[in-house]
Amino acid sequence: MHAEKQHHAFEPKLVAFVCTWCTYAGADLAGTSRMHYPSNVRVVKFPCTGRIDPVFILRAFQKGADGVLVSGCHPGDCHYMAGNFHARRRFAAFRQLLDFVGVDLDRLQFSWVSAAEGGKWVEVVTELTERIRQMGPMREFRELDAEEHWSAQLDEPEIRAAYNAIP
Amino acid sequence: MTLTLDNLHRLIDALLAKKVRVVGPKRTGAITVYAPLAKGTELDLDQLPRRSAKEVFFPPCETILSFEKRDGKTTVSDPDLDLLPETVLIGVRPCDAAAPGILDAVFSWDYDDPFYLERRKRTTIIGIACTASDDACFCTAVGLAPDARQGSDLFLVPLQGGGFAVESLDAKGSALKERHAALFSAGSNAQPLPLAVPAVDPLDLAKVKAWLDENFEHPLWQEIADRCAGCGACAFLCPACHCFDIVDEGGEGSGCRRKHWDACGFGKFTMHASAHNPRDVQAQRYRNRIMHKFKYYADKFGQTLCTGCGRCIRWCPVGIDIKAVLDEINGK
Amino acid sequence: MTSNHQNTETPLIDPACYAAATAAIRTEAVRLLVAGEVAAVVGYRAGRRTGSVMPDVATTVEAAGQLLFSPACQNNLALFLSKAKREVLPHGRVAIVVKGCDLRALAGLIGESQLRRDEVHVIGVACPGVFGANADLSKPLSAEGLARKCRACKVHLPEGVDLVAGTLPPLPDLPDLEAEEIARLEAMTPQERWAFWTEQFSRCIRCLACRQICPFCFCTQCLCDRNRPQAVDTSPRPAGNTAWHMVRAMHLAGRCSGCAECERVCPMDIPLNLLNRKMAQELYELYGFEASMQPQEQTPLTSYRDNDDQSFIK
Amino acid sequence: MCDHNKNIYKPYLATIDAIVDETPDVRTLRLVFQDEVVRDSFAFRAGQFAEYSAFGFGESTFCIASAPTRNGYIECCFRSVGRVTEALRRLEVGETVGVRGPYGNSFPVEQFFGKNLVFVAGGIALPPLRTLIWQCLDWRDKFGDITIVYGARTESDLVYKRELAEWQERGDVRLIKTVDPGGNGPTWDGQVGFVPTVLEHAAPSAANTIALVCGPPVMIKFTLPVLEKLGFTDEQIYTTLENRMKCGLGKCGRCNVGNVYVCKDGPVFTAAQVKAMPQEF
Repeated sequence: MHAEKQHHAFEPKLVAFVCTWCTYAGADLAGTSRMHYPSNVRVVKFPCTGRIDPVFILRAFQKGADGVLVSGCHPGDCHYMAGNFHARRRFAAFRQLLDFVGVDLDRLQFSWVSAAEGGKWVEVVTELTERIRQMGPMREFRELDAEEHWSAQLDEPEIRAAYNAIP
Repeated sequence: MTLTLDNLHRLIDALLAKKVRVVGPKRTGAITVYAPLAKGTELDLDQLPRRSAKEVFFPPCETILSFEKRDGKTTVSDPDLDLLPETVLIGVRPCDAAAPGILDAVFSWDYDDPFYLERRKRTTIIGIACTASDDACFCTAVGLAPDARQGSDLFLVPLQGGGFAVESLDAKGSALKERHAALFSAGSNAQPLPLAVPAVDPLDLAKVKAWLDENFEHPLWQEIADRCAGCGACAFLCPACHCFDIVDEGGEGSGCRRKHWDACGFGKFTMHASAHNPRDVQAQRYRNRIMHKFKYYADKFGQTLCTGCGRCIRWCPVGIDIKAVLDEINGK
Repeated sequence: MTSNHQNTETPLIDPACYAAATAAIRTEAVRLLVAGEVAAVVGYRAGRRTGSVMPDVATTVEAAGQLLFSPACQNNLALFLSKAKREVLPHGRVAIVVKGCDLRALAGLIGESQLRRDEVHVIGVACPGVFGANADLSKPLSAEGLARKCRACKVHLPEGVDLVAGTLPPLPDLPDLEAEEIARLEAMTPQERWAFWTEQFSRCIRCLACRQICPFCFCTQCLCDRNRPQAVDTSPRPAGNTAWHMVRAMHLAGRCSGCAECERVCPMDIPLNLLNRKMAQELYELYGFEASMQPQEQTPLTSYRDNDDQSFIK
Repeated sequence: MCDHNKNIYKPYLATIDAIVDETPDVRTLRLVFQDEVVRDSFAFRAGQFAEYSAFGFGESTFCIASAPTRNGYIECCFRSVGRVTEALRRLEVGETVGVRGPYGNSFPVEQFFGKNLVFVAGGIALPPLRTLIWQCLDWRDKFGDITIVYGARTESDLVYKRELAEWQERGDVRLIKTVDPGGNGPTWDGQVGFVPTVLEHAAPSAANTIALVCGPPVMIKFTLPVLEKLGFTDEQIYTTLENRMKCGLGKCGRCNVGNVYVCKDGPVFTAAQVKAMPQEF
């Protein structure tokens, strides 16, 4: 983004699922206020955090995200009255499930960022980016995607060559 | 010729040393499944594997091509079938060993499915006579037997006091035996273990088919479907069910086209994009399952799509018993 | 597994208990049909094989006289009152045979407005326990064959039903294997848990028996059957399998009745109820919610409090 | 046994050469094979179908709608209703699609030589007949009278509007186009009424005539009795069936109607054959 941008060995890919009314506006404010934050984050906006299905988070990890941020309006500020209250419970439960299945919860961050909190957006994104950078790439889901059932596997060419070499 | 159990294990180890993939029944957790063996002693001949051996030839899911779009150009590449592993499938009971021979017809009529046929070509099947059955087994009712040789290249008959009598049934079997001749010894006087002949009522498959020819519409279908939950357990465990779906996975930029198991019991199996569904209710779908096995496949290829392994009976979540259904049809 | 706990000569539970429940079910079913109080009784009847049973929709006195209750009565018949199977029932009021765990599913369906309590005549069974997956149904019920869910069962005796069939015998005190397994997994590192679950899920063949047998999977269009967009890959590969089982656990969180049918019917022996039970535990700890034999107006994920925990949110 | 290196599931690549929007949701793609050898050698018969890929979304089954007598390209025509057809619709001229085929049987056009032909089509079901119509028009002198009865719900639902105009201009074809009552605009120059009714009024003679019928099930249901009344036997009537398919090769097991595989034994059937099938389509 800027001349003083540091080069890192690993640039994590982050996906942020945000609500359009608060966090998206907050991120927008950060931008129009010319605040700087890592460009690692791809923002996907929704009408409300209540619309953000846990399957989106799974999909993001499967498609190669190293970290996911979910962010919306502070409790009491939801434009649809209670969307974020429902989301709060849903994600509290989803975190437990992810943890039980063995996904490192440090890769998933939730936050409340209002339309006025451009600074907080910068802080949240920066902190998550740095944390994921330290953690390294999310290997688990990517390895899973490459995995085939044994019956569908082909020989490695070397194994094949070895087989052919045996009389 | 005979083979001791130890030497059977040694045979597996020798094949593995030659970079051959050896697939056989293997205990994983509480169940036994066909899986590649890492050493001879992993072979578990005590249980009928939960899934049939069809997956060796017809995997639950396989990549049939991959595509990539770059700079406005799309390229498609297909898997190198020369890299399909040479395989010895070992410890296969007659109900599983007979199935590939039945499926050859559908995978090679008119259009040859290279994925299936090339695996068939590269696989040697070592069958084993069945000495343990349960009351879901009904191989004898569909024309097979606990010592049926159909489909096996080499056949083992367990002997009293351990070890197996070995019989080679074709060139593939003889070649395997000759390559490892040192492990086999001359015939012994030991008697074979008693065969596990299922105690089931016989079926007249011609009579069953004749009834199916006439009774596309019959209250029986609804009666069974009242119970059917519409899952695919029966089809996926079946050695002879072979329906599949083709899907694109990955992204728009690059990804794979995959062929994977599908089941006629699923509601969406035949549903058109327009939402019209020729087999809209479970009774139509269950009827298709029975019809396909005992009529359509016979009409097309002169064979029955059932080997009597009993898996669909043992693992039906709602206790639907295909043998009981066939008995009922047979008795009509 | 504690296989030596019980030898086969003295059965784990007195078979007379099941016989008494059977007699009571038959009497009630016949009475209901004769009196015209119901159009059908959903219960269990014997299958062809020794000890096997299957669900039955009895509409005649003859059929009602053949209903039974035995340790092989594993099915949760509440499935027949969910949208998925309800079309097979005749019109009118129906009676249904339920164990305590099935009753919780029935209550859940009522809570989710899938049916009204006055549409069903509920025959509860005093259930000492049923077989688990992989059990040999032709043998007497042993500690080894007992379903894992039954070891931790708190609803042997159904409440709020129209009739309780049978009485409870003294029950064996057996260790709660499922809780032990959950504790074992919780004590692992995340990497170890990931390895455990991905190995389990890799066996999945996507037969969808878990979905089809679940009374709560009554969506007319399952998220996983939709392809615009394709939320979960349909092919039976580790990636799609993992997503599928996580999505399912999430969709059942706060709704699951704990009948463990998904685990029993899984032909690949994947311990699915561990996921459901773990979620139930967490939701109890977080929001004090438990599946109940009484219909509840709200589930924990369809309700909220202003002061719910948000310590995990920045 | 077979050529093992031939992946029967691998499509040819084709470039979208032209796009025509037939109706607001029905589109024609003209496709040119990228491989020159395929372009020259790809041959098909009227009535056959193909599997068309939108890579990343999957394959969909449609008939080949262009005439076998027109070389160098093929055309398909589809309504966007599902994942694949919507993806195909998003593609632009110059982009790549996959084509597998041709599959299935075809109209026995040689048996129609010297006979009169009556084409009866409804809505989106004109494409499977259009391939044959053009073939017959290209070989016009081999056939007797050609009558086309084509209807759709509304004027805008008619496909191949420019070709309808062309057929209307020609002196050697009798085109009767119709729209359902209420579907006609102020400038509509065709008939108003349902296809079976219009067909009955047109009353083509059954003598030495073949009827080719394609349309939605409800149209077929009411058209067959009309043809019967006009004196057509079931052997004189041809139709095409469609079912959900995945492989198109007689293997995947979903397109069967009873023991008939639409992908192999069809998609072209006589009314006699259709009547012998169980009611499962």
